[in-house]
Formats: sequence, structure tokens, C-alpha cells
Amino acid sequence: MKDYIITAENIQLLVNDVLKQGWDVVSESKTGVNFNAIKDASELAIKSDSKPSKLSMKDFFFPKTEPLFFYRQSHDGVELVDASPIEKKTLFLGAKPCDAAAIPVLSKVFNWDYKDEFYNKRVENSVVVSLKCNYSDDYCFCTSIGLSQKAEQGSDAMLTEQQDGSYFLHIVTEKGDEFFKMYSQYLKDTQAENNKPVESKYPEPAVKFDQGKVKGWLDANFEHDFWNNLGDVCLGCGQCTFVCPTCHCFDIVDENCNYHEGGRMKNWDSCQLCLFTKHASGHNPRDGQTKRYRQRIQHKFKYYEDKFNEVLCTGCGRCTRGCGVGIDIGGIMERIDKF
Amino acid sequence: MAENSFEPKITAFVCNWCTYTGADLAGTSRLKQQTNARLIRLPCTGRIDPVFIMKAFQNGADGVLVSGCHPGDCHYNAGNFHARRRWAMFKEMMDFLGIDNKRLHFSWVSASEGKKWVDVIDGVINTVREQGPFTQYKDINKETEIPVK
Amino acid sequence: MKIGVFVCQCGENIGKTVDCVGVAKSCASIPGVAVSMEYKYMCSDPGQNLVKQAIADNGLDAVVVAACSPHMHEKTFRKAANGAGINPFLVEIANIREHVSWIHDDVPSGSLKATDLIRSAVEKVKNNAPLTTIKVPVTKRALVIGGGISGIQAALDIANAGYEVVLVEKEPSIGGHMSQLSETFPTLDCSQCILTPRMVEVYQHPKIKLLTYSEVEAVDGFIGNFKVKIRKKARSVIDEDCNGCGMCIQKCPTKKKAYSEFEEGMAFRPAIYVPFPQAVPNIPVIDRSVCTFYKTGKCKICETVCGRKAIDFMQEDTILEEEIGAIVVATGFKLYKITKPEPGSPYEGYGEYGYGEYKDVIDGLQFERMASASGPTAGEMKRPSDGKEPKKIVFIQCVGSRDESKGFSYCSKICCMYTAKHAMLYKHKVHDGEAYVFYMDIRSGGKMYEEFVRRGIEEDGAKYIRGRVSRLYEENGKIIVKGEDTLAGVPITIDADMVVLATAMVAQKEAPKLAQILGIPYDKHGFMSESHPKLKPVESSSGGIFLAGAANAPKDIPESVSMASAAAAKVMILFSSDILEREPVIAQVDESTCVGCFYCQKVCAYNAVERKEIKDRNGKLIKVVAYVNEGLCQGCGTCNATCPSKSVELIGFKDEQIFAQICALNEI
Amino acid sequence: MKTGYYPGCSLEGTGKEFDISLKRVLKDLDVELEEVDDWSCCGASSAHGVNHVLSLALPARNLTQAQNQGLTNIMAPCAACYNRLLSTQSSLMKDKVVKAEVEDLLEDKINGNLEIINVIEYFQKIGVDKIIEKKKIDLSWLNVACYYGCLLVRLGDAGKFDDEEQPTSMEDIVAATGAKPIDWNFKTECCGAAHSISHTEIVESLTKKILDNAMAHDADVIVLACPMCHSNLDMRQLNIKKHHPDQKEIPVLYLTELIGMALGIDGEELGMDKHFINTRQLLDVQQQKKVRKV
Amino acid sequence: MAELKEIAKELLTSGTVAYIIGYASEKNDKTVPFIARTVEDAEKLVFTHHSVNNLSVYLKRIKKPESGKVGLVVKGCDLKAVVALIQESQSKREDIYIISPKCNTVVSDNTKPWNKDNIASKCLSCEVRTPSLFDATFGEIETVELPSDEQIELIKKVEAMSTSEKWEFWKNEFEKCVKCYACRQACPLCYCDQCIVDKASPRWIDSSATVQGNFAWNMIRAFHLSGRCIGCEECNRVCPVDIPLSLLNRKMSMFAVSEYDYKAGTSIEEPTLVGTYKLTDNEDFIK
Repeated sequence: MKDYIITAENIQLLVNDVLKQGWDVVSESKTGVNFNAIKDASELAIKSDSKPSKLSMKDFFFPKTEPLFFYRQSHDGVELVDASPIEKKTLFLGAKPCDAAAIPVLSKVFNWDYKDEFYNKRVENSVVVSLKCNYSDDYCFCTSIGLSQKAEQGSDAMLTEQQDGSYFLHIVTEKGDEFFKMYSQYLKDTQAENNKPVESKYPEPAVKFDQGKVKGWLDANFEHDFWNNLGDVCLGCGQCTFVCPTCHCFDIVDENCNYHEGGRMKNWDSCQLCLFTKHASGHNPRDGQTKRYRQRIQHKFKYYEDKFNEVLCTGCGRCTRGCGVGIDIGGIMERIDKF
Repeated sequence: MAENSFEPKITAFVCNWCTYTGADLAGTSRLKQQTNARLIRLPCTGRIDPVFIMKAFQNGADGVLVSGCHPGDCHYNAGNFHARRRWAMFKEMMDFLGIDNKRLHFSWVSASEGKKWVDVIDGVINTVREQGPFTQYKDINKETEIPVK
Repeated sequence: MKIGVFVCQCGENIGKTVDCVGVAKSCASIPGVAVSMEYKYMCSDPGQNLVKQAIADNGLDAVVVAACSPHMHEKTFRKAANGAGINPFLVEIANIREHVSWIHDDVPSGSLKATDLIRSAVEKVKNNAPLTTIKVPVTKRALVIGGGISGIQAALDIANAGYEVVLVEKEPSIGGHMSQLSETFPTLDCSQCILTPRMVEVYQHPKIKLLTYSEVEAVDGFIGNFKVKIRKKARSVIDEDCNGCGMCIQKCPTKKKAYSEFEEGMAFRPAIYVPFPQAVPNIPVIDRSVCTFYKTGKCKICETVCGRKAIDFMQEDTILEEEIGAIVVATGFKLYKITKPEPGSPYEGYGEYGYGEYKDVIDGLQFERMASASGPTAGEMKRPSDGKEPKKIVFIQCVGSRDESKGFSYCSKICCMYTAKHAMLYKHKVHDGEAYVFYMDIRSGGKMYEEFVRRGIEEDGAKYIRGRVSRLYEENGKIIVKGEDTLAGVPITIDADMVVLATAMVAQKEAPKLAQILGIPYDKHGFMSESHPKLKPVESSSGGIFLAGAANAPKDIPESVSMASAAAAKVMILFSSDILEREPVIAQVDESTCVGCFYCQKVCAYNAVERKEIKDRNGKLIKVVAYVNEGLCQGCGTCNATCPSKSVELIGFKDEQIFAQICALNEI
Repeated sequence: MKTGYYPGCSLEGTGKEFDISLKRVLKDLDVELEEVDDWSCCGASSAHGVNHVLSLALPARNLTQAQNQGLTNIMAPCAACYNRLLSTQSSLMKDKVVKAEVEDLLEDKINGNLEIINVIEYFQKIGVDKIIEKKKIDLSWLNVACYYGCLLVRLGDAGKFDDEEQPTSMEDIVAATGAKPIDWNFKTECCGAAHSISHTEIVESLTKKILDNAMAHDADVIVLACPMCHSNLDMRQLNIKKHHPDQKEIPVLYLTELIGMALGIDGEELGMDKHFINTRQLLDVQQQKKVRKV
Repeated sequence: MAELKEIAKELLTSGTVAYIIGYASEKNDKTVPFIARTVEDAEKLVFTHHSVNNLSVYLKRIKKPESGKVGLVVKGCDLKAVVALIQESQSKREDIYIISPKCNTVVSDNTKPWNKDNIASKCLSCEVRTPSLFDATFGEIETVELPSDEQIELIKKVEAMSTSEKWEFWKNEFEKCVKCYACRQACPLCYCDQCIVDKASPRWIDSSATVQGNFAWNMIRAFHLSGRCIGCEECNRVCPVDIPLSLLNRKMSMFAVSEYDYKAGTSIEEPTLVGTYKLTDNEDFIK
């Protein structure tokens, strides 16, 4: 597939054109908090050397709250009304490679025994154009789990910021190719060897561990003193799972709209919350933050790999950056690595 | 009532001993009132949780009135004094969050103040009618609503 | 759940402005409603039968009646439904008369409102739970606190009705202030003569357990079921062994060590004493603060002279526990002193009257003792400083009372009368004496009261001056009284031989503490508060605790006695049944979620919230949670609204019931 | 920190000896005062009869002067000045509206933090021990009637420094000088105050009662701390004598003069030659004691 | 810092405390909560400008020891939470050994060095840099130059908005909420075993992150803290979507001061604002 050059101005024009076609365009918000569906190209924030946004873009594939169906009570019984999947097409622009990489990881769990049509429809209707990352800090560790600042997993195309201010556009998938063919008027042809990216101000992520070795240790050490005080300072707030691009637990509740109507909602949930595994009997098999924290590590770096041959993590470091009490997942991995 | 004029829905939380009885007195005295108010009877204003007010707005009320015994008259000695602090704080917060204080009203109406009850409730209805429907609050309740196909 | 809706037309009362047929029809489509019908008079016998029949025919689980105010017929319909086998608390009333038909003329909008109210009631009743009234057994034994005339009267009335009474008095003898009085207004009969037989009756009554020199220390429990701890202070004399011969008192060497409390400091008493000769019980007590033995370890003369070996120097306070069903608080009053106030006192002293430093300025009770034939002067008028007969005497009313600047807003009520009495008694004893009375207003409401005052002025020649006294000072053996005669508009100075102050009646110093022990409110002056000033004047706001006499507010003897009898009657009503029944609308704690912040305890006006320890099976404390004493809870629900985790809920008005009502109120 | 000093008009005029004796005594006690810059009249007993705001603005001006000078407290020896300064500060802090009005007039802010004290409190602050320590003359022969008058102790809701009816603080200081404070009845009786000029006869009758009561309780001298009272009690004795030829004279001293006597300061230095009632006799005895001691 | 370590060692050696909840250094200058159980652990305890966390939150979250007290390193500001917890029967004074440093302000952004422009907003109006209640204290107060208090300005700005502007402002903020409840978990005064948002029957607050559910949660959270919030701003710090929660909390605290002259967490003996009343409480708003 071909590579292109696109100027910063043409990105703006392209985006407005896409919006005009009735598509949604999602980009990181200028506040750096989350991803937003923008209304105009001026709202775009494409920065290769910025810290990952606080919230990942998983909300757009697996929303924080989503109706599964609706109900209406009447004198004669309950009537159910289906919720239909979103048909709207969406362009994701400027996602970091570690964000895009979460999509194939999540797709595994949403298509394992039950095919989640809501999720699949959203993925199907999306074109993900990621941006080669020029950032790293003490909490990034994409390189330790087989990704990198230019990893292409989950991307349909990838932009690389050039020294002259334009962007090198590398098409990754058929879907990406088809999409950009529609907007070829904004692109200039080029060759892979013309790719002259800007130099990253940041070094490669400093956190290093060997996932294979970590997995081996996790396999053997479900019970280990190491776990004991790990959860001591954890407040069980669960923000790590909410900001994580790959965490995907959900809860289902009914919400009343008025006294006889409402929707059954699928909501984000978190294994770090104390009610997560609490049984109706009052018994809780994971009855302390230590056990819950172990679950988080085990699920990400062992169970998911056992089941899907994937690590449930893209090394974006969001969980650590946002942690109110400074629990450092990369640091923990490094410690396990050294056992 | 004119066909297309807006008629507000008012939920009133009242205590059993003073305001409810005061409203009963207004009834036995045949003091005419507008029909917009629906009363919920509670033992005491001390029982009224601000969540009730929130739920009323969530469920379509355009205005809320909370009313109980005058200070010193509480059937339970001090329920209304505790309520008074709670309301003052809740009202201040509502205002800060952008919920118009013209939609949230408080009064003391004793069992003998049938006339005052009429003045209060009609006043509340008129004030809320001027504000128009509380669409802001209704608009944030779309996600669980059955979509119109 | 099958619910029946019954819409009453109340003749034309509802039917005229509410389309009852239409309302009943639209209510039939509410989810859960099995039957919906209307009828002319639902509260009539046929109407009630209609409800009962519908319950039977449709197998209803709950009932909503749309009719008049629940204050009118809630009980009627609860009873009717109960008759058809439905728990009475599964009945809800939608008020479509007082709140709809009588106040609205427009039929469509009134009918809409009626439907809304019914729907709301239906949704509530879906969340109602069957409840049973709370039954509490009654311990038929009363506690009377205070052995003055009020306490004596209440104790005798209750005991004469056949119930046991525990009478607690903090002084060594019962009798109270009335025993100190010389004569009583408006009849001038001798106070002791009418009181003493009553005191003896108390002592001899088989149903009365008399505990003098004792104080209530703790009260737990609730109406019908109080547990009371009483401290019996060490008398140092064994009650059962003493025969009251008085030998110990005669021989005690500390004759002049202590002022007699009974004589209001106008005479001395020894360390071992009975307050006054007619004391009941006639058992002495040793004042350990003045007794030589307790000070030096030597003496024991009383022990030596006591033939019955009744002296016990080693005696200690004992704590008695009593099971009680009702309490009468009759702790009375004390007189305000014009001395410099103690720190923290709400009252100011009278610097302008010399802070009580002038010997010949005395208060009303001291005058009573002086005028009493059994008093320190044997009834003769002798002024304290030099024992001379005062020829000119000034009485000042409203000393403290009605004087905001001294901390009193209230009228002490009895002073006008007793000052008139004092002036008369003085004139009867000193015929050539002059009696001046400074007053603000004469308040002599009461049978024969006004006549009594007029008699003092017209027959006995007391000189009444309307005005206040600004200063008193001592000069050359006289008390110079400077004041104003406001009727004449002139300043006035009287060089009196003696001044008698009608000082305010104030609450007992320990009254607030006792009120806290009892969990009943008291006003800012320390007087115990009645539940309702008009309709519940003898009840406190706590069930089973009643008030009598001046503990509640300044009162005279007949008023105190009537109040005591009224309180006794209330106790007897309570004791007339074995079981107390009350509505089950009370708060209940979910112990599994309660975190023990005790905000519920802070807001409870009835002290109904207690602390309960939750322990595991090894007895290890897991947590402390709130516990609602169902005997004390009155069901206001303030705790429910205050609880942050909603671990306490008001039965009958639970959150889910209210939420359901709110949600269903507005058809969207 | 030095104590601020607000002498007030009287101490510049009829009460000059109060000012003189105060300063002279403080010199011996090694303490210093800092006079309020450019102080003005407090409005005294007349301003509040004319205009309420004015009666607050006049004292308020002196409060802001003191504040701006960096003083934290003011001592006002004159009972009227003391009363006005104290109650002005107190009432302005309670009434925001009037405070704003007054501040507007003054173009300055009242912070309400000044401690305002009278001469008795001031000596309490210095400490009676210091008087006892520096005492040179035995005054035990002198029976003193302490006279407070109305204004010194009756501060309304502005505060309370001693009992309004039975004050004793001045007695404590007199006792420290070695003189004998007597118990009498008219410590806080009114002397007639400002009627001195308009209704002299009232003042004479009121003053006579006070003087008589003091003498009836064997007082040799009346001691006070108010220039208005002093002029009535001292000056009016001569008039009283005109109407009551038998009337005995009694010297009337400022508290500071009595302290000065105890410290062995000469009468002229204390301004005691400025009285209407001759103080010579007292000073003679003082001199004798002085000589004897030497 | 040496003082802190000495105090800690002495307490742990003597058995006065079972453990000490304090701060330890992490990467760069950052400090994190740390539980010192041994004398060796005590060596790791630090207190720096980066010691932001309000550690009193752990009083309820960590199991109480069988014997000995809980040592708690707690700044003057956070101490108010301890006072409030004692007022609300959640802790006992005698169970806690309070080690309260003299504090020279903490950072706003824990990953950046402390300087005039990186000072937490809670420090800007701090009156308790020198603690008043402690069993041990250490450190010296230094003069700190403070930037202007922008939060107060923002509160005034919101107050000055029209009703609909206020509504829009908060709607935009609350829309972001993902219902993670980190605000609740980090709050020392949110100590309920079961939060009402987790109460399924009856449903108090929609648990879905719908706009209405978000409004309900944030409104009721703030209301439950009204008159109780001690202003440690931990909720604000941990919010993953940067909702200015302390704006609302502080507004209500200011109201408590202006209306009831009440500052939360000031005195153990003082009756709490909620749960008490005065006869003279304002009722101008009641008809």
C-alpha cells in the first residue's frame, strides 16, 4: 500500500470534509483529559510529544454507559424495546500507538464466546489514524510488552510528524487505504524512504522488564509474600481500570427514566472496587485490596495471555500517572522481573 | 386552562402535623387554589432528605415546595430546626449548580394557616410558571429514555 | 401484588368537581391495580362492605382509598381492610377532597390531579410492608422525684389508687418549702398544720417507699419500662435502728458550727441534726463537713449516747435500682439570692442592694421563718442585726423577677401574694409598725386573692408604693431605701429598720442535670418544659414522664397541688392497662451498613438512639452501631434524613416508599 | 510597647493637676506613655445630645489616630473620655452601617482592636507591687473614701472592668499606697456632672450628700479619677459653705496625686497647689513623715 | 527529616505504635503513602513538599492493630480530617499517635518540583501550617511566597454567572464523570461501609454514568460533605477527568463559615454543623 505526505493545513481541510460527509471525528481534547467528538477541525489536538490523555479512547468503542434495551411497564405486563447499534462512521485522528493497540486486544474478549454487536459495529465503522509517539516518561513501558512508539497494531493508518511540519502518512490496512482514497485531493504521493521524522525530545521508555519472565513468575506465585503489603496503600478507587485502554469489566443495571419506563444499561465496572466480587450472601472472595490488586496484575499479565495470547496492557502508563497514592505498575513489573 | 399554555408541575413535601393539616384546613374552608401542586405527606420536615427534591426534579417536577411547622411548633420538638439547616445548605448548593432558586421554595405553614397555605402554594405555582418548563433537567435524562423511531 | 382502588364521591363533595367515574377508570390501568371502583359514600357501612367484598372477590393484597384527608378516615379504612384480612398498614389514602375537590372548580384538571395522587398512593402501597402495632408491657410502679407538697400530693394520689410509689427527696426530710412557711395566703392558716398530716401519711403509707437524703442518678428505658438508679446518701445513722429520740442531737458538741438550712441561715444547728422537729422521717443525719469526728477522728459522743447503736460512721452511699413505669418530676424551686453571682450563672446579683451584705435585708423565706411560731425568734419580729423590733419595714417586690437586666424575663407569680401576707403578718405582730411595699404591678389573680391584698392595704394599713427601689445602703443602723413613687412622680427615701426582698423563684440548680438524666427538655431558666403549653401542661415531651409543681414554672400551693393530682391521674391512666400499644412508625437501623457516625443520635430529640456493640462469637468487638429504642422513638424520621449511608429508616415512611410516590406523581 | 495616652481636654484645663501628677508619678515608676498624635475632643458629655453620628465620629477620629500611630492600646484618664472611646469602638464594631458612615466621614478605617483602659486599669497593669516597692511615705494615717462616680464603671454593653454598684478596684490601689480605704455608701453616686454650670444648685445638693457621707464614715480625703467629678466635689465645697455655714471641708485628690504622695513627691510637683480646698494640711503631714523617715 | 525518623524509630521500638502511616520517596521527588511497620521501615519515612496525600484516609481503610496506637504523619490541614473523624465517632483520639509536621506547603503537581507556581491550592489560604493538635511535631516554619488564590476567583466567577451559565458550566464538568468514585475513595470523610450510590434497593442515585446520574452523584456527594468537608482537596486531585470538585466543596465550606460561623475539623469538642442547630439560624429564605 502507498505512503503519502499530508500537510497540517490539509489535515484540517480533510477533517472538515469528513465532518461534512456526516462522519464523527474523534480527537484528543485540548485539555488533555479525554477524547472528544469534535465539531470543527479547529478543535483538533494532534501532538506527538504530549503526555497521553488522562482517559483513553476506549469510551468510543466500549462506552462508560450504554443501553442494551429499553422497557415499558404497563397494566398488562412489560414491553421490551431493542436498542440498536450505532451506525455512524467515525474517524479517530491522532491516537497514540498505545491507544490504537488496545483495539485488537479488546476485540478478543468481545468476540470470544459471545459476539458483542455493539462493540463490533463501532470497530467496523471506525477508521483509526494514529500518530507516531514522540513522548515518554517514567511511567511508559510500551517497549516491555512488545509494542513501541511506532507500533501499528490497531491502526488503519499512521501519521509521523515530519521535520518540515507536514505529516508522513503510512497506510496500514485495506480499510485505511479505502478511506484515504476518498480524500486523495488532500494527499501528496511519497515513498517510505522520504520519511524524515522529527527527533523525539524524550528517550525510549526507561521502565524495562521481560514479560516472558514476569509471566513465568506469575504462573508459579499466586501465593507469595510479595503480594502481602502491595495493596496496603491502595484506596480501591479503581481509577486505574477506568483510565485503562484495555480494562473492560462491566456491570448491568436498570435505570428508570420515569416511573414506568427505563433502560437496561451496561456500565463500566472495576475489579478494584470492593463490591465487585461481593456475593449476595455478603461473602466476598476478594475481600481485601491486596487480593484485588493481585487480581489486576494477574488478569493483565497472566490470565489474559493464558486465554487470548495477548497481554491486557499497552504500556501507556495511565494507571500509574493517575494513581492518587503512587502505585507504580511498571515498577512492580520490574520488581517481579528481578525475582 | 388555555390549550397551549404551560402548566407547571409542583411537588410539595409537607409535614403531617402543620402544613398538611393547614392544607386540609384550606380545603375545609373551600379556599380555591390552582391545581398544579401534588402533596407528599411526611411525618416531619426533619424526614425530608434533599434527595427527595432531586428525585422530584428528575421525575418531571418543574418546581418543588418544602413546608412544615413554624420554628418552635414542631410536633417532634426540633425536626424543623434540623431541616432548616439542611435546606439552607441544599438551597445554596442548588443555586451554585445552576438550579434556579425560583424553582425551589420553602415555607412554614401551621395547621391553622389555611389562608397562608393558599397564598404560598399559589405564589409558588405562579413563580414557577414564569420560569417555564424545567427542560434543563429533563434534557439530561435522555440516555435511558426509549428512543423514538 | 393486587391492589384495589376505591374512589369515594363523598356525596357531592367530591363528585361535583372530580369525575370520579373517569378517575376510577383511568386508575384501573395503573400497573398492579386489580380493581378500581367508585361509590357514593365509601366511609358508610355499605361503602366499607364494598371494600371488604372487593378484597374477598379479587384476592387483593393492598388497598388505596381516594377520599377525604387521612386525618379523617384513615383509621376507618384500615379497620375495614383489616376486617377483610388485609394488614391495616397496607392501606393508603389519597386525599381528593380537602386537597382536590374542595379547592378546585375545574373538573378536568382536578380529576387529573386526583388520578396523580391515587397513582402516587398506589406506588407507595406497593412498597408498604405489613406492620403490627408495638406492644410494651407496663411496670405499674411510679417514681416521684421531690418530696415537697407537689411530690407528696402526687405520691399519695397514685398510692391511694393502689399503685406502688417510690418517693425520692434529696434533703433529709420531706416537706419542701411549704414546711418552712408560717402562714399561707389567702386564708392565713398555718402551713405546718395542714402539711404535717400529709407528710405522716406518706411515711405510713404501705404503698409508698420513701427515700430521703437520696438522689436520682441515672434513668434508662422508656415509658412503662424505666430503670432508675437512686443514690441513697450516707446518713451515718442506720434508719432501721434509730427511734428518733434526739439524744444525739442534744449531746452533739458542735452546736453552732453550721447554719440551719431550714431556718434559712437565721439559726444554727449541730453536726447531727434533723432539719426541723416535725421532720419525716424523724431520723437525724450527720453533716460530715462540720462533724468533729470526721475532722479530727475524735468525739463519737453521739455514738456513745445512742442507746440503739444506730450511729454508723463508716456508712457509705448506696445505689438502689428500681423498676419504674412512670415518673413524676416535682423538684420544685429555690429562691434567687441577690449576692454576687457565681461564674456561669445566668443571673446578675444586686450590687445596688449591697449584694446581700446588709444583715437587716432578708428574703421572703427568711421572713417566713421569722414570722413562724416555731422559727428562730419564736414568731417575734426581731431584726437580725441587733434583735430589735423593726418599727419600719420595707418590702420590695420583683427582686429579679421581670427584670431582664438581671437575667429574668418572667414573673415569679407568688410574690405579690406573699408580700401582702408578710405585710399583714407584720402589722398583726407590730401594731405601731409601718409597712411599705414597693411594687411594679399587683398580680392577684386567684380565688380570694385580690380581696386578700385589699385587706392588707385597707384593713391592715400596708403602704403600697408603685415604683422601683434604686438603692439600699446602711447608715446609722438604718437601711436607707431610695426609690421612686411613680404615681406621685417623686423620689422617695425611707429609713427602714428592716427590708424584705421578694426575690425571684428560680429553678433548682441541679434541675438541668436532672432533666438531662431524664431526657426531657428544660427552658433557659432551668424549668422543666411541658409538652404543650395549653393541652399537655403536665406531660413532658418524653412519654411516661410528667411534671408537677414549681419544677415547671413558678406556682403557688393550690396550683402545685392541682398539677400534682393531674400528673398522678396521667400516671394512673398509664397504669390502667397492662400493655401499651403504639403505631409502629419508628426508626430502624440496618446494622450491617451502619458505620456508627451517630449523627442520628445527635438529631434525635428523644434520646431514642443508643450505642450498640456488635461482637463476633468470641466476644471481640467488631463495631459500634446505632440502635433505636422503640419505646422512646416517636417516629419523626429526622435520623433517616440525616443518616449519610441511609442505614436508619423510618418504618411506614421508608425511602423506597417515598421514592415510589415521587416517581409516580407526575405522569410524563 | 508603650501605652498610648489620650489626655483629653479636661486634663489640659480644669484637670491639669491630673495630667501633671500622672506624668510625675510615672516618671518615678519608670514607665512611659506615648501621647496620641494630634488628638481632638472626644465629644464628651455634650456631643451625643446633638448628633449621634458626630458623637461617634469624634472619638473614632482619635481611635484612627492611635491606630495609624501603631498603638495597640490607649489609656484615657478622664472617665468621660474613657467611656466615650470604649463605647464608640464597641458600638461601631457591632453596627456595620454606622461604622461605614463614620469611616466615610473620617476617610479612614476602624479596626476595632485597640485596648482602651482607664487610669485604674493602667495602674493594675503597671502592678500595685511596683507602687509598694517604690513607696517612700507612710500614709497609714490617712482614711480615704474612693469615689468612682457614674462614668468610670458604668460602661453599658461596651464592657465591664469593675462591679457597677460595688466597685473595689480603686481601693486595691489605695491600699497599695498604704492609705486606708474606708467603706462608705456613695462610691458611685452621681455628683451632678454637667449640671455644674446650668443647675448649680442641683450639683451642690448632690455633692453635699457625697461629701457628708464620706465624712460620716471618717474619711480624711476623697480620692477619685474623673476631672468632672473633681471639679464638682472640690470647687463646689465653697458654694455649699455659703448655704451651709457649718459644712466641713474635705480635700479631694486625684488617684495619681495620692500615689505621688506615697512615693514622696512634693505637693507642688503633683499640682496639689491647684485645688480649691487646701491640701496644705495633708502635705504638711506628708512632709513630716518624709523627714521622720529620713 | 532526621527528626521524623527518630520519632518513628522510638515509637516503633517502644511499641507505642503498631505501625506508622507516613510518606516514602518514590521516583524523582515524588512521595507516596507508606506504612512503616519496622525500625528499618522507619528509615524510609520522609516529609517533603511532595507529601501531598491526606493520610488520615487510611485510619478507616487499614485494619486497626490488636495492640498499640496507629502512628499517623499528618499535616495541619489533614489533621482537620482526624478531628472530624473523632467528632463523628470514627476514631478515638487515644488510638492515634499524631505526628504532625510544621508544613511549608506542598506541591500541586507531584511530578514537578516545588516552586512558587507549583503550590497546592489548599495551601494558599492555610492557617494551620503549624499544627495545634499533636503528640509529636517536627520541622521549622519557613516563609513561603504564595501565588494568588485562583480557586477563590473561580468560585466568585461561577457565583456571578447567570443560572443557565452555571448549569452549563457544571453540566460540561459532570458530563465527563466516569463514575469511578475515586473522589469518594480518596476522601477521609467518606467512610461509609456502603455508600448510598451502591445501595440498590431503593435506588438512591443512578449508578450509570449518564448525565443525570452524574449530576445526582456529584450533587449528593457534595451535599453529604457540606459543613463536613475539611478542604484537603484529595477528591479533586484523584479525579481522572479533572472535575473541579473542590470548587463545590469549598463553596459550601465558605457558606458554613458565613452562615453558621463553622469551620469543619477545628475542634474535637465543638458540636458538628450537621446534627445541631441554633434557634437563631437564618430562615430568610423560608416563607
